[in-house]
Amino acid sequence: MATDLLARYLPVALFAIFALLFPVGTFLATRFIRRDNPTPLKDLTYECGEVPEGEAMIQFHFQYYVFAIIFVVFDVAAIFLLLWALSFDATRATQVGFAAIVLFVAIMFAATNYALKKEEVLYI
Amino acid sequence: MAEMWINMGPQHPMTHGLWNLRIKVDGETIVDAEPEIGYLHRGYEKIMEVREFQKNVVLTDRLCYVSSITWSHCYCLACEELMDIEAPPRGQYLRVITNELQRIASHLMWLAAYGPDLGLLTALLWALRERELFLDLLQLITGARMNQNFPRIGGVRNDMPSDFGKYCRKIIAHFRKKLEEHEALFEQSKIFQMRTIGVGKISRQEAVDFGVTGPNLRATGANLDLRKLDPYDAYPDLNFEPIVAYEGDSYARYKVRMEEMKLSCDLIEQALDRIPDGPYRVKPPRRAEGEAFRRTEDSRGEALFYVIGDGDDRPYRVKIRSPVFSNIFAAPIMMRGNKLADVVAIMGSIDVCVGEMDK
Amino acid sequence: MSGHLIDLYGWSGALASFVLWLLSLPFELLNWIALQTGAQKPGPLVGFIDWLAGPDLTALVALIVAITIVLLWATAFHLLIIMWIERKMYSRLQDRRGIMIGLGSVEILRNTIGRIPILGAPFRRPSHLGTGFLQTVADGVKLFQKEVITPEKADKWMFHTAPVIIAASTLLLFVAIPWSDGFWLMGSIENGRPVNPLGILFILAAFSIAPLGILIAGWASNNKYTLIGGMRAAAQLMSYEIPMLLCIIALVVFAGTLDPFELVRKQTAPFSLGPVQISFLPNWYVFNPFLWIAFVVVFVTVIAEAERIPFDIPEAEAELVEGWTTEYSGMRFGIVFGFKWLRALAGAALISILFLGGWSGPVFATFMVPNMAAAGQMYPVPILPQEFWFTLRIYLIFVVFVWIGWSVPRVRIDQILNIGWKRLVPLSLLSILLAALARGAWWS
Amino acid sequence: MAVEGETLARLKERFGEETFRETGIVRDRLVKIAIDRKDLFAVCKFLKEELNVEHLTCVTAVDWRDRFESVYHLTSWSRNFMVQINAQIPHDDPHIDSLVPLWNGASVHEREAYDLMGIVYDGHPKLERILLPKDYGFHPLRKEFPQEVDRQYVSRRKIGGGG
Amino acid sequence: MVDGELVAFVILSAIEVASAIMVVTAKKLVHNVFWLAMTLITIGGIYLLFRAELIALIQIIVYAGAVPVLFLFGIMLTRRKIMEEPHESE
Repeated sequence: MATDLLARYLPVALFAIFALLFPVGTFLATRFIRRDNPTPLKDLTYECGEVPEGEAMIQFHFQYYVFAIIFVVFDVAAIFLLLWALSFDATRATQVGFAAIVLFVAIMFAATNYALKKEEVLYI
Repeated sequence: MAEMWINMGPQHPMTHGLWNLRIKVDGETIVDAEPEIGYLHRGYEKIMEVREFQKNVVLTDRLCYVSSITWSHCYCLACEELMDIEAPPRGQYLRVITNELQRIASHLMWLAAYGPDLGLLTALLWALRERELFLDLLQLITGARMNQNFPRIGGVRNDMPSDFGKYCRKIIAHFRKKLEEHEALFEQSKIFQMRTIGVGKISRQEAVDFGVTGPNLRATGANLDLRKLDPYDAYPDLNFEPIVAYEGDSYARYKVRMEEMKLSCDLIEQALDRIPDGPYRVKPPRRAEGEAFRRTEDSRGEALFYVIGDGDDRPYRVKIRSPVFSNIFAAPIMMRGNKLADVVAIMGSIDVCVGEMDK
Repeated sequence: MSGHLIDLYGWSGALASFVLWLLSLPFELLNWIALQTGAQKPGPLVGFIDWLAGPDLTALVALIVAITIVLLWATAFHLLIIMWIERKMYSRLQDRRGIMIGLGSVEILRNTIGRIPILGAPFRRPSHLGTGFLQTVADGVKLFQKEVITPEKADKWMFHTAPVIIAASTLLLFVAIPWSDGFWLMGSIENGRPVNPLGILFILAAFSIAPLGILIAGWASNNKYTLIGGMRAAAQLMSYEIPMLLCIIALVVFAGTLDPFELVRKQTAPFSLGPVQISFLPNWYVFNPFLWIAFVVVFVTVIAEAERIPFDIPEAEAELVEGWTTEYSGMRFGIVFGFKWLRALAGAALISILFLGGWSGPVFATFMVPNMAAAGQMYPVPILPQEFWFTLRIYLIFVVFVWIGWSVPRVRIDQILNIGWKRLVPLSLLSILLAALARGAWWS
Repeated sequence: MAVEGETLARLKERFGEETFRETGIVRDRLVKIAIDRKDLFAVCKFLKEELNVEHLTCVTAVDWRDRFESVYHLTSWSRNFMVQINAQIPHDDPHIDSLVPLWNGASVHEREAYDLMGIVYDGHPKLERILLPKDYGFHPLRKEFPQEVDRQYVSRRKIGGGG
Repeated sequence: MVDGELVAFVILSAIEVASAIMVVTAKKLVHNVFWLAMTLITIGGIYLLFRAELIALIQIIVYAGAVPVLFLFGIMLTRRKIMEEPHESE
């Protein structure tokens, strides 16, 4: 099993190298075909034909930060659920175990609702 | 938190033409907006001062390429007022017919632009497909598809072909069926309702205060249609009720324009029924003195031409009042507090035509 | 013309033999040293030559060939076809013919092959009667030649790194997607069957890297549109990962595995759901009433992960010009833009493996082919290969994507996030509960 | 006839005959008055608040060589009549009160008149050029601003020398 | 014969150590996050060498996919002066 695991991931490692080389190689290859003629006006940041005012790399009031936090929490919770689901055995399922999962999902559900409610308050 | 100004335009997919909407955003919420126009200014009012009255019709045709007849029509009305003449009845009916055809074509162009604004490119192709029919009709009667140069001071350029009425009725019947498809494409889509209902609200008070006219004003519940209030040409003879919606949001503006297309179909059919025989044009005088103005219900709102003559064969001063010029500066009111993505849903529903706005 | 060809052959032949001679020089030198020192052959060289001829290198070369085949299969073959399907399909929805440039539009081909009496007939067609299949190739070639503009204010290093991350993570999806029982890269054979215990999880992991690249691309361009577009894209992609993961958990409760091969094997059997047995229906999970919610949610999330139209707000060309790809030009734009279709392709494959029976299909007839491994033996191969059925499913799912995408407007970003968190997440939690209830509490 | 007559009567009653250089009913539902620039704001305020003139259709600036005129077209939606006000401005001192405090819609039209004719509207919150570039030095609609050709008219007779 | 596993381990840990150093030394915060992501991905690879496949994949899903994005979102909310070199305009 152990050697099999790495044998299974050898194509993945090689493929990852290929996948990295594919865009890099394409970008390099275009260098020989295309003709670059940069001008200061062309290299200006695109702002619909106007001279850009101010910079984009500023403190940006991004209103979806809460979603990012919930996302991380949910990601971890979903991994727990995945482990549970992978080892789910219908023949050995007990009512206590089932109740535990229902409780877990209910807590997740309630927590999301609370967070989203809070988010609506914090929003803007 | 840092607020930043974003330029939307002049080279931006949202601006159908050359203008710039500067938006101040805080994150994704719009704090303020400021239209910046003039990229297409061609000095119409100055140019018109050195051309004869009749020749300016060609110029006014090019004010807005999607509704050229309504513009030259308004100019001709103002000049007729100045010269104290009136078009003969048949000419008046022909003007009504071409005006309404042009209005449908213009609204279809708006619909075609509104779809891609919301990410629905299919609507563009469908609406342009239907617009072709009306361009064909206009070509049949005027000979051109885009800058028809059809109205004249004192009437219209030529009579309509004998079989025009037949084709017209056929196409309108076909169009009525197609319009149902369009409504299904837009209104039955939950996403379209999510994007437009409650977005870009403007109250009737504010709309009137900012000089908003046309379908945008009627979407706020004001029953104000110049075809009814200040009737010109053959409109007093026709039976119709202006279209009104009450919400004042993007969906209401959409709804008003869709209903107006149906109304225009009705008007064309009525005008075809009642069109009298006779001359279609009188000869206008070459010179004129005094001042006069006329306003018409353009497809985008209240269009006004104010013409001053000083006894020469050229106008001394011409003033063009474009509805979009006023409407667009009411957009910041509609935008404040909405999301960045709503800009397109709002600006698209206002129906901007840069040519007539920048003169 | 012909003289030129012969000349070219002469030159290339001479060049090739010269290069070969140059390459052989070091070995000649080693041989010469070895002969001078009196030994028969230097030790390291023996090992090297043995290694050259040994099974390790052969396996490596075979693997590289296989990887190349998979890469070409995904990018050159399927990518071109689904781009063509999309363009033709939405043209049909819009009452027009769409791209129609054909081979006959290429002047050289029309003048050469087109002159051949019967064979050249397709090349003589006027340009508006072609299928337009080569249009995407032409677009690619055009992008290849385009200038790459790097904005002056951009963070150059990150600006050029970000598309590599996005492209590499997108390509990495395809290492874990098997195309049939025999056409796969990642996995091993146990008891004569291919297995890859955590294949689906690997696909999800590859999906989850892209938001980082998109966010960095949007930031590095130092442009307001790209910054907002990148943030939206990241927020949307990660928001929709959660329902996808949760729905796959609901599926796992029924299937008990994350192995794509095992999943397809289970779905090949006749339909059985507890006491219900239907012999003529395959056991696809889409037929399982307890997984219907999960199927719908996964379908929606895949559309969002592939940034297709109802959820293509990150790009949102109407208000953010081109979203986070605004500043990219030339082939960098081509890569980040074209690989969105690859993500849709991978998503369609994922749906197909999870719910629609993967590559299983009816076997109409088989024919015997000799077994390479064991000489003299024959084994049966179906006339319509499994790859055909898999590709068919992928294309059909993709057609549904196109159908949905071109008949609805775009959803606003806060609405997208609300749909994701307030609708899809509760629905997927519900679907986990349903699955667990059905499997655990009801039948046991 | 009722609306126009009543409007004129109430205006005269409020401001007196001498305020108006010219009054008249041009056509149905259209009243024309000519006033001096100092009375403009008071008259408009009266029109808006007492006579329900809600809508400012447009502001036109006219260069009469010896004087400027700022022409206002006002519409009452609710009572359906129009008022045209010609306010005279001396040529050497082109200033007039802004109507933005009464109608926000006046803002763009006054900016346009400032841009093209150079009339300064006092009290305008943001009197900038609107159509022309910000650094443009002229007001092109004035009569002294030269047009490229005096008369854009080439007859067939002039080209072909006859016929 | 060189052990392929050892080679992989050396390469991965070299990348990891180098990225970890870059996390600390890079000037712009967004670069730091990028290098952090690189570090976390290579740690995933090292987990794989320990035959912990599930942990490796979870490492990539949670730490390489979610955490850097969270950090980036947080950084976008920070004041500009922390984010890069001091700039006089604000």
